[in-house]
Amino acid sequence: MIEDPKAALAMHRWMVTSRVLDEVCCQESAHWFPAEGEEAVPVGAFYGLRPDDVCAPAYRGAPVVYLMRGATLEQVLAGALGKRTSFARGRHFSFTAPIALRILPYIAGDLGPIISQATGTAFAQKYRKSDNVTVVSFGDGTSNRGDFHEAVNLGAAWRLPVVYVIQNNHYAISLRIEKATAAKALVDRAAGYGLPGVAVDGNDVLAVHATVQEAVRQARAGGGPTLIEAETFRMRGHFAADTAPYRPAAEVEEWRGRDPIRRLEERLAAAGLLSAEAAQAVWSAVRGEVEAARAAARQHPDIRPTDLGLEQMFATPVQEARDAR
Amino acid sequence: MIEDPKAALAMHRWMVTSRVLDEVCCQESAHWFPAEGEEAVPVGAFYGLRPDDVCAPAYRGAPVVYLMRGATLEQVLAGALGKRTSFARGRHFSFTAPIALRILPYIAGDLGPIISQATGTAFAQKYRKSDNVTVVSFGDGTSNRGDFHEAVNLGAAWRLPVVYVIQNNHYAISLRIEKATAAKALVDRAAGYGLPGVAVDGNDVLAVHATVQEAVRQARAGGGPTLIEAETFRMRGHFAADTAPYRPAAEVEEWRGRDPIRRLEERLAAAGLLSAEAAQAVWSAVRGEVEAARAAARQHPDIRPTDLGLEQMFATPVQEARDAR
Amino acid sequence: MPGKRITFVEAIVEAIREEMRRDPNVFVLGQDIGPMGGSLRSTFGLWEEFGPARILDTPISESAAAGLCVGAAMEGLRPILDISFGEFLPSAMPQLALHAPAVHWLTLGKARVPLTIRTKVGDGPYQSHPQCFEAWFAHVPGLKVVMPSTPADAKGLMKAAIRDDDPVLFFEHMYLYHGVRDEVPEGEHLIPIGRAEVKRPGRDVTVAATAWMVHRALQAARQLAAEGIQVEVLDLRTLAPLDVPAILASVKKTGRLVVAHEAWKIGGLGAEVAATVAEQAFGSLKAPILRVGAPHVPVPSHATIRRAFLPNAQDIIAAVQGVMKHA
Amino acid sequence: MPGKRITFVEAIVEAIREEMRRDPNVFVLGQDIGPMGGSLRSTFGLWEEFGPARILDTPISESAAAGLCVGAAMEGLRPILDISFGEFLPSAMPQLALHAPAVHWLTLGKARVPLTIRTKVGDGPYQSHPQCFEAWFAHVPGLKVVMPSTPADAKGLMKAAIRDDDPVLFFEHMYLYHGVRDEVPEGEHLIPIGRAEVKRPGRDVTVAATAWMVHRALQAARQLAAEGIQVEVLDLRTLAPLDVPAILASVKKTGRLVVAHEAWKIGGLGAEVAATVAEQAFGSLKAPILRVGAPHVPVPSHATIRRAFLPNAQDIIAAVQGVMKHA
Ligand SMILES: Cc1ncc(C[n+]2csc(CCOP(=O)(O)OP(=O)(O)O)c2C)c(N)n1
Ligand SMILES: Cc1ncc(C[n+]2csc(CCOP(=O)(O)OP(=O)(O)O)c2C)c(N)n1
Ligand SMILES: [Mg+2]
Ligand SMILES: [Mg+2]
Repeated sequence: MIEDPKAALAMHRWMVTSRVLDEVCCQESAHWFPAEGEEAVPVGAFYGLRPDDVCAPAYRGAPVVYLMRGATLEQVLAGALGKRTSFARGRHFSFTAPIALRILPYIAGDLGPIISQATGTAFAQKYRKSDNVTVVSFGDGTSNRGDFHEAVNLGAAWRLPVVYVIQNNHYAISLRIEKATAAKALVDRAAGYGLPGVAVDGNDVLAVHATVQEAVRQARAGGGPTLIEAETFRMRGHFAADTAPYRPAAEVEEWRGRDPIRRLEERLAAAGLLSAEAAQAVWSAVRGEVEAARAAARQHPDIRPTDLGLEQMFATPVQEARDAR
Repeated sequence: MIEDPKAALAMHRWMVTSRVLDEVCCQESAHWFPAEGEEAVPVGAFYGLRPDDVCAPAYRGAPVVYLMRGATLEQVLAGALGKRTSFARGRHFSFTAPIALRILPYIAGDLGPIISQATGTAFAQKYRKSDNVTVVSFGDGTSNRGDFHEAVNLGAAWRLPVVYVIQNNHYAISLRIEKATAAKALVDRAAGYGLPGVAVDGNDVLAVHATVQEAVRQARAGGGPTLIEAETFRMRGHFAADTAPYRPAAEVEEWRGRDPIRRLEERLAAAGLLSAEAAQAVWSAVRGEVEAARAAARQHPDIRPTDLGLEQMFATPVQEARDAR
Repeated sequence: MPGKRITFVEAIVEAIREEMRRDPNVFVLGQDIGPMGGSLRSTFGLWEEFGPARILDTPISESAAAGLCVGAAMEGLRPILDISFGEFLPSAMPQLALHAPAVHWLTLGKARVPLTIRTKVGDGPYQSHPQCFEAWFAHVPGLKVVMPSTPADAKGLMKAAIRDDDPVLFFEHMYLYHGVRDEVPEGEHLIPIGRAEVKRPGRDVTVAATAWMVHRALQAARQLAAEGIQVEVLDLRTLAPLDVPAILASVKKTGRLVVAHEAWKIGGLGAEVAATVAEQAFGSLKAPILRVGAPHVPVPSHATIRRAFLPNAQDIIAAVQGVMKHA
Repeated sequence: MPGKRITFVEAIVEAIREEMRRDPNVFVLGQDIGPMGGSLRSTFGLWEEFGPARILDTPISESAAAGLCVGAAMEGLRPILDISFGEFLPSAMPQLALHAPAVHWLTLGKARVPLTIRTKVGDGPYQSHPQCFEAWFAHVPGLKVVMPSTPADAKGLMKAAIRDDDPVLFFEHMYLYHGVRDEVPEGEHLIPIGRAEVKRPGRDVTVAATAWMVHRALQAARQLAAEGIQVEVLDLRTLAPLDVPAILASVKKTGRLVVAHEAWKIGGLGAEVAATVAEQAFGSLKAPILRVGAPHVPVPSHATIRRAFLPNAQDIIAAVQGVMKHA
């Protein structure tokens, strides 16, 4: 049974959008990090949050979260194309987030620190006595950083309104998670911090959504954080140009059978909510939108050498203090 | 029943030595970190290892481990007195370890890194296909550092011959462990790394010893690491001069009833292995030894300004390469 | 404003107290800063006034604490992070050197990190964790770095740091902590970040110094005055961004420069000061630029070798005499 | 020794391969260095030859990996730690800046840390994680820091680093990685740590440079030769300890100095070079010392602003022309 058909159909469309956008961005940039096969995690985890909640999606698959929060396809494509209209105006990777939509940006290139920062936005939410929450997701590999340990422990000790989602796609670049840890499941780490841990099928968007929403309710009610492990699979290489020769093809094929979009389409069809034709129509509509956005983004202005932004280094300029000498 | 009376009596004497040494060192140095009440952990965990195993005891209570490995009381006291004969010749705190006894020194003052370093000595032991092991202990507070997470996870993933012992004395300076983590028990963190976790009464030296020895056997046999949590209590302040006004006196008194030395003495007495008089004799003998060592250490030469050791900065001097120009 | 004689750390705590009363978004987190009152009394009395909601004891998790501050600051709070000792800064290095400083620039000014990080460095009676890493942070774009030498400056700079919308790293010297006492203006007393100050004027040679070395430089200046050498002591106060105009103005007047800090000489901040002058005031220089700093070994624990390690007034005197040889 | 033309990274891998064949205590650990062959092929072919016992893929745990190396090195192994990119050095900062460097001194020489840490920095086609933090590490007593500019130097310095009994931080510039090809001596070819090299002699001005900027300096020198200016290009190669004698010798000859690196100018290694010269060769200086380095913003991603950010041959030419104005 599908409890909320409207939400399910919306999430279907977002997953399709993520998939199509990804394909196009991989064509445009060899450095793009494809999320094919993992769409159920960003879509399920971040769908349905309030506009004033804070989101910190894992870099892989993050763009669909920007879209769900109100960014346009054209803006995201402008990022992939390296246009002046990209969120960080070329200062950082195209996936740096639109902060105005209450999405935490990837400030630097090292993985891990964002988990603490998301714990900090949750701290601010609690400090202000709001009922907002922060949802942060990150990869299996990233969960082996010290940042994960310190941040999740602190979030749990202070009962902050944050949901930690591990997007376990089985790989950190070339390293299988089984080689990176002897833990049976990453969610087993929850007990060590004293917060609830929930494992969920990361290729079932409705399950991901329900699980995260339950954790969000708890966090809003002052019940503290939850650690969620969503198991999924990275279908492509680490970046667009990576052919991933370091791993067995059979494994990839096995996971192809669990494609999260097809699985949702089958459920929607079985529930009589989306016929094969209607599904097809979604795909073509999205393809059309993405192509139109790509064409439009191509016309965006290029980054200029003067965009380096030396003058934007400080929020409080020092010169004024000096001039007052 | 006491399985190995000889070992039990030896550990008794080491605990008494630790206690008496501590008192004397607290008199000598306001910066000494007293281990009163926690002796069962360093003694039980590090007693009975092979001379060629590697030890990395927690800084609190470490000196008795140096003694068990062959250092003399006079050497340890020379450290507390800041004499030239201290292990690091005044370059670092007096508790810096004698490396020749295969004890890892505290290289810098930040807590945590030694857990990774001990994982590294275990790596070397495995790399060389020896059957040596490394035992490392550290405080409850230190287990909230990222270092703990990364190191224990790596040690478990690579099945290294290392035993991780958390000396949980309930406090990190003024912060109770319950405020530092929401975990029910720190040993619950083991599951998240896929290694066995064992909780042990840290005021029962025989239990600590048996638990660590079992883990050591497993590690020697190639069975990988174990995480052990030994629950004990810091009876005094963080350092000698700290009166610890930040915590309830009742709690301290409660734990005084669980004194590890008295508990062992009671068991030894019940087993007919150590009469009250014999126990008293141990105390006086140890007091005599420690006082004699203090008197002797007082005669040791003072540190000289030229001991700064500029010339010892590099193991491979650069000048030679330059001169060969 | 009327002043009262208080110590360096009392001045800092007073600044924090006033700012916390003024702005409910200001809060402090760190280790043992609550009921214990901070290591070396760094937050003495604050917990009693502001309670556990605004004075937060953290676990030993410097990296998470720093990251929490970055996130909270991006949400509009104004955290003060008490990193007990400078030796623990490396434990939070990614947040401090890569993340906090880049936010404003990266987000095209849409987000900011009004974060004050305070930490104790340098020699002093406590004799632990004294490493002076300020040069690392002065190299990082987006950070402001201050290092006062007097209680009054400490108060004024702490208030300025808390009100500043950028991350400010505030170094508190442990020798000064309880060791110097000063008339400190009560209430609204701010020292602008980015301004050095001439602590003693002189026409023969400029000694640019930081923190405790300012006092050693003053001591040296008094001794040298007896020899007829007029030393100008310039307290850098802010290390990033450096007050280049003030440095150049002083050297253009004196023609000679000695830089003195407690950090290692090699790669220390003195190199940047010297290089700036060798670049921008070369024509005014009558003598080599000498640097006084620690020799290239880790900071030792024991008092005897610590004394051998630390630069002192005698070293400054020797350097000044050295540059005075050049007419 | 006969040589063959190989790239910068091939030269480094060859050095590691030879040292691993020579000494069973040498092993490599890092991320994606096994079956994948290393990021940007940093360990290409090594896993096939030496297998998983000596080429170890670690989880994303830079700090534990570094600490493991320190412990293993104290036990007599000779680890090579492959930190994929310089941007991740801060993640291992305590081990790299506080622990590894202090062991030999702290233990009165009884223990040592023969550890080589290699990492990729700088601009290049990959365009990610290019931060140049070498100045931080040159400030830390006990570390050796090298940064070669040619395949032959890279091979010789990597072999020297692996045989060195101290921690050596080895910076590999990403532009050079696959971008320069050179005759590299096979087999026993060592470049001593601590020695700079004149890459092009000249009598008018010294340009002291590192890594990719050495090539830009050579390009500048060729252009300036047409104007009759003879530039001496000094490749620093080792940044800690600096080859002060070589720097002074060159400046004493030319009387003019420009320092060029890709790192931020403020607080960069150029400051130390300039300050050393302003201190020890002041009498030979005919002109201000100019520094060429990056402006004080984080390294941007996009090629267009990256170009605006990076110092280039034109900047060096302008600096040289600037110092040549002074007779
Ligand atoms: C601290 C740090 N170390 C290494 C890297 C290089 N790196 C970039 S992506 C990646 C893999 C991340 O794995 P995971 O967290 O599982 O996310 P996924 O790529 O699978 O989505 C690595 C190692 C990094 N960015 N930061
Ligand atoms: C990284 C770091 N942060 C803070 C400190 C300051 N510090 C010294 S001892 C201590 C408490 C340690 O607690 P725990 O690990 O439980 O050991 P215990 O003192 O209880 O034996 C702290 C916080 C430190 N040494 N290193
Ligand atoms: Mg992954
Ligand atoms: Mg403790």
